[in-house]
Amino acid sequence: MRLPKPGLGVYITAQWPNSETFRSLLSSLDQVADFVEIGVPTTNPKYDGPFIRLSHREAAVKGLGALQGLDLPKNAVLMAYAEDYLGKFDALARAAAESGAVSVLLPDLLVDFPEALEEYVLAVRRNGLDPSFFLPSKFPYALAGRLASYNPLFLYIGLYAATGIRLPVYVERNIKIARQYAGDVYIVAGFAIDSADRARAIVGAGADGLVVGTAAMKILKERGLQQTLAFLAEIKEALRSLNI
Amino acid sequence: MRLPKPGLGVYITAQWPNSETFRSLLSSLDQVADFVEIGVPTTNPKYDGPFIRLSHREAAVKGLGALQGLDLPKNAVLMAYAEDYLGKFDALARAAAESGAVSVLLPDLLVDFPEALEEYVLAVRRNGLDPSFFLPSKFPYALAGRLASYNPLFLYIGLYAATGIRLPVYVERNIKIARQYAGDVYIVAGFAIDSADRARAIVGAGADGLVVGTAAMKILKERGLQQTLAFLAEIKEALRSLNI
Amino acid sequence: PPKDPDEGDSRIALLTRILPSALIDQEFTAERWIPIPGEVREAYARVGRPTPYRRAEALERRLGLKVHIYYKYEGALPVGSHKLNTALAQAYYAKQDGAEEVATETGAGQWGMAVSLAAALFGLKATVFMTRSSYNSKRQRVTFIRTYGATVYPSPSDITETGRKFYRPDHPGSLGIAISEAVEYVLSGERRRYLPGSVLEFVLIHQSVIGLEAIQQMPEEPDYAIGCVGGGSNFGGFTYPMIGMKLRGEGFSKTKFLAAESAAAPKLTAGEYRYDFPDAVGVLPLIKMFTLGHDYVPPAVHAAGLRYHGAAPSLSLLKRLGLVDAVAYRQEEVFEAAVLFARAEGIIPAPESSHAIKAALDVAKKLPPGSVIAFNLSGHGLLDVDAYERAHVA
Amino acid sequence: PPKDPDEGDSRIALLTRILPSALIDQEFTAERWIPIPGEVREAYARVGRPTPYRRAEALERRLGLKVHIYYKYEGALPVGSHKLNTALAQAYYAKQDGAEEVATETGAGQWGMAVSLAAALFGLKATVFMTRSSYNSKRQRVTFIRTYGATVYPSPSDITETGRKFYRPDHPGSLGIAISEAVEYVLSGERRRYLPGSVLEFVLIHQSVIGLEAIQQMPEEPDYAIGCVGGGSNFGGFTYPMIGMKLRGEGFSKTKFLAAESAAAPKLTAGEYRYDFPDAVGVLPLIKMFTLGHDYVPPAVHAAGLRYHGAAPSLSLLKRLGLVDAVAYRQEEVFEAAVLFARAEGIIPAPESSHAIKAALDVAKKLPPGSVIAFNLSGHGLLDVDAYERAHVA
Repeated sequence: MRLPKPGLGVYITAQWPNSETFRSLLSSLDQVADFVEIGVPTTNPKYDGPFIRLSHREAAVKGLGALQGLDLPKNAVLMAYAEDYLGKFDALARAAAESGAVSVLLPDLLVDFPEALEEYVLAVRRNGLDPSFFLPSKFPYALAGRLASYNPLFLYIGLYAATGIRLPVYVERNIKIARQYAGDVYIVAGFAIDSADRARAIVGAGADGLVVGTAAMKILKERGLQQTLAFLAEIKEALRSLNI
Repeated sequence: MRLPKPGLGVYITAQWPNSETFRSLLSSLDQVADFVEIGVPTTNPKYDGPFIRLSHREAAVKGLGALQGLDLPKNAVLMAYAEDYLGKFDALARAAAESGAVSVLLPDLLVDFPEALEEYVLAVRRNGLDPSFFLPSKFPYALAGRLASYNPLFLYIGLYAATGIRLPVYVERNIKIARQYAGDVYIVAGFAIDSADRARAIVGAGADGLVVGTAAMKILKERGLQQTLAFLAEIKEALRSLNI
Repeated sequence: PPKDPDEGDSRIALLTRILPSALIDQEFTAERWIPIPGEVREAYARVGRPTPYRRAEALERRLGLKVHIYYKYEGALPVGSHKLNTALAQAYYAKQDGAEEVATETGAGQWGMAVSLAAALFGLKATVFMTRSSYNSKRQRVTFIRTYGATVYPSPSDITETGRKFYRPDHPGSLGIAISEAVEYVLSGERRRYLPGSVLEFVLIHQSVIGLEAIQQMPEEPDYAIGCVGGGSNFGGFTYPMIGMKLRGEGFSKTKFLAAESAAAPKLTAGEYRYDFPDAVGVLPLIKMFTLGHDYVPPAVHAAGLRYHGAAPSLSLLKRLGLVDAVAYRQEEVFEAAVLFARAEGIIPAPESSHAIKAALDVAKKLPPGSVIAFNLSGHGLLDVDAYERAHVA
Repeated sequence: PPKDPDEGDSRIALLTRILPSALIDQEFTAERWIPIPGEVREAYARVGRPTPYRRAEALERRLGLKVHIYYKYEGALPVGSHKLNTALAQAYYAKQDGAEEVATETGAGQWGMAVSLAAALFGLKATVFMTRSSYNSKRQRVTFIRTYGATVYPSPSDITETGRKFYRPDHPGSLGIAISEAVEYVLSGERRRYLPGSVLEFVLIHQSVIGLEAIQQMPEEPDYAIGCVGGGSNFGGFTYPMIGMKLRGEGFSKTKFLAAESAAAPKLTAGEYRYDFPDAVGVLPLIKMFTLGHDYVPPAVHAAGLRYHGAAPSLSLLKRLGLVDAVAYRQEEVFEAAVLFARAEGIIPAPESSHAIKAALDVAKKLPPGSVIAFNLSGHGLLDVDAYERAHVA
């Protein structure tokens, strides 16, 4: 399957800030988002920044149980830490497929368990899903090419060190370089994208899509669903105006 | 005037070891020596080695008085330290001329009183003598040329640091170099020449003449006049056999 | 990538407030090549770069082996070690950020000297927090840090809150406390930046000038490239350019890479590969590396620079992937190698760098005639007289 | 030429029994050029010759003058000073003589380190008599002399008759006693040679490698060539090749030569030109030189290497002839210059060499824009921490 270009993705931790608000958001996202990334709550959200980290802590149910009874929108991708599912990738992929997701992103897979790459790909394919890969912005060029050869749903480039924390990194340059080595693969960029301007810059640099997480979740928590959707719509509009 | 080539010179301190022996030696030297160097006894024979130094100490009369009543052989050169005659070069040269010497050699002139060079040359010329110059084996090349321009009786190259003390110095090389820079000037080499072989080597290297001092004086003191003359004759014969 | 610990404030966010911004960019850049700014190149030239790459022929003769041994000599830099390479770059970037002062921590004082000189060359003030035990025993480096115009405090000091918390007159101090003091000092004033001496990727990037020069200077590709490992910056600086070429198929296809560490802190040979704090107290983000634990207390050894508990993340990864081998040595055998080298080649090697010498000697004995070894002599030992003195006595 | 004193045994004759014979030949050679033997050339290359010749651009900028300042850096040698140049040559010639051991005296230890390393490189034993006060205060050099494999005794020692004559536990020693001990040691054994560190002409000849290299490296001829003077070996080594060319009309026609000495031992500016012993006790032949008297006791200053009472005969003659000027500096002003240089150029200069820096700064201030100064930085100060420490405290 293919995601639209440019594509706006929204990240939210499952069942956060509570089951009701979460479901409301999910059902509204179709209006503004091209895909959604659902965080499977975990006790150890190691690559997340403070805000999303807190969302995992606040989630009442941890693990795949948090997906129970959910009606995921189209183009939903689960985000889970490989560490929690080592040796159980198949069960994870099956649960994802059953809940209607199209892929499972394991952000720590290549960093911490590179030896489990093949097992992961086999598990998601076996369950009718596409693989997706996470790469930090400093990545071996050869690895990007190898990942592209798996024909994944996307390569997710983490622009900074952790979600929601902006650093003085020239991310546009990094996206351009990723583009050179990833071939035609759909590139998603994420981490600390908090405005229409940032979104425009990132897609302008060559990303096919981007994910907004912390910024939207903060608005959801502090100012409610409508403001969140309005914020996302603004970004969506900014991307549309790029005419890519 | 000109000295014969190759020329054998003999050094002896005036009135040493005693007046009688000294006179006997002087009167016999014509048989074996081409020229003679007479040391004017001094209290500070600074460039001499231990043996000649002792001869100065043993000399009963110091200074020009030691020349009184002497009948010098042909080609006699006085050796005195400039230090003892500063400002009195004229008197020194006059005394030398009166005693029948043809030159006065001041071994410390260029080392310690280079500024007195012109005064020395004028003084000896004024008294009908030729100048002679002493150079250490390490000498400024330009100086050798300048001295040659005074048309001296000879340039005396001190092969080592002091009379009578042999050092491991490649003296033949030094003589050759002096030859290059001294032009046609008669080059005398001296210090620690104590055998026919050494004498041959030194003249072979380009010296026009050489002076034997300590070695002959030691024989004179220990074994007497005849042995001394025999020793000198041996050296003279060695030089003659070179056929220069 | 670095990560934050479970609890407490984001250490990653802290970086943006203390580090020169260009360094953070370099830490996360996707670029293979980062141009060396003109001013840094000029500074490198002025302090003696390129450093020599020499063949240790006399050492070869003493070994009686037909193995060619080469070494890159970073001790030729005026502070006597490779640390200056990154200090100059970091000071430059701090100045670009508008900083007027830099601060750092130092143990034995190599890093403190390098930062002090770099600051002097770029017209910046420098403040150094030096572990109190070293402050008392490494008087040479304290003196020369001052000569370069820097201010040096024994840590724990009484000028930061952290320092005052730990302060006792007899407290020996620790690198962790000193780091915390330096960071607090930077945060508590205007136009200050913190400069870290090892482990971080941008440090290794700056040090790669060593290997890039060496590649140009090498008359023959080595069968072994060797360096000692404290945090990994001299090893990485020397070998990464070669490893890169090997991985890209551009050369060094037969070259093996060997890291020599101290048996007093054998993270690569005996550590765990996991996330850990780079500093003892935990003010910096966690990094994934071979580690003995950030609270590991190594025995006292001469090679103070090798007592670090972890190895740079990229080096740890290369070790894990089998691209780099590691070996640990006891200081007695290292000292023997140091003396042999000094008597053959003339240079008194730093105790740290002597681990690379020891590894080179061991490898040389096993290789067939005609083989080639290259190692990085990361510093001289003229300021490590206490180490040599104790070793002679022992 | 050297001469013997009025009384006592011939010191000149003694030379043949203690010095390598080739050195005596060199002392009296008429040759302008003496080829450097292949093995010595190889040793020079191995220890880092040619040494750098650099422009001190940052120093120029700090001075705010448009004068070009260059320096030749002999501290790049592994012992940290120019002394190694002659030590290597002398050790080589000692070995050529069949010697198995060399001995010498040392004050601050630079010469002792140089001889120890040279002996190690040529496979000779080395024995060093070090004045007891330095032996106690310059522990670094004692340690590194041992690292190079040499035996070092505090002088007066109990292993020579001379030493025993003077021995008391609190005797500070003197260079004169140490020389006597070294000479006695050489005479009392087989296959031993004595190696002198300065003053003698062959030492200056060996050091001329500094100036010969510098001439090749100079992008422009200097208006001033400057060096510090202890006995004269680094000054002569740096300047004589230029002075020779000037006298022969081959270049350097406008160059002036300036010797910077310590006000603690101002022989060139305040000494007499006369015969004197090069050593305090009078075991060596008299030489004609500017001298403060061989029994002159200089005040304690950091620049131990400049405390010598006389200047090499050839240098003294050049000074007398007006071909070399001299200036004397107090250590406080010298130290200021040293710190300025360290902060601008990165190198911690030796207290001795800092006199040349001070002279260069002073001359620079008087010269018109576009002028060129070259000085010899004869050593680094990393082993002179005591001097820097005291200076900071003062």
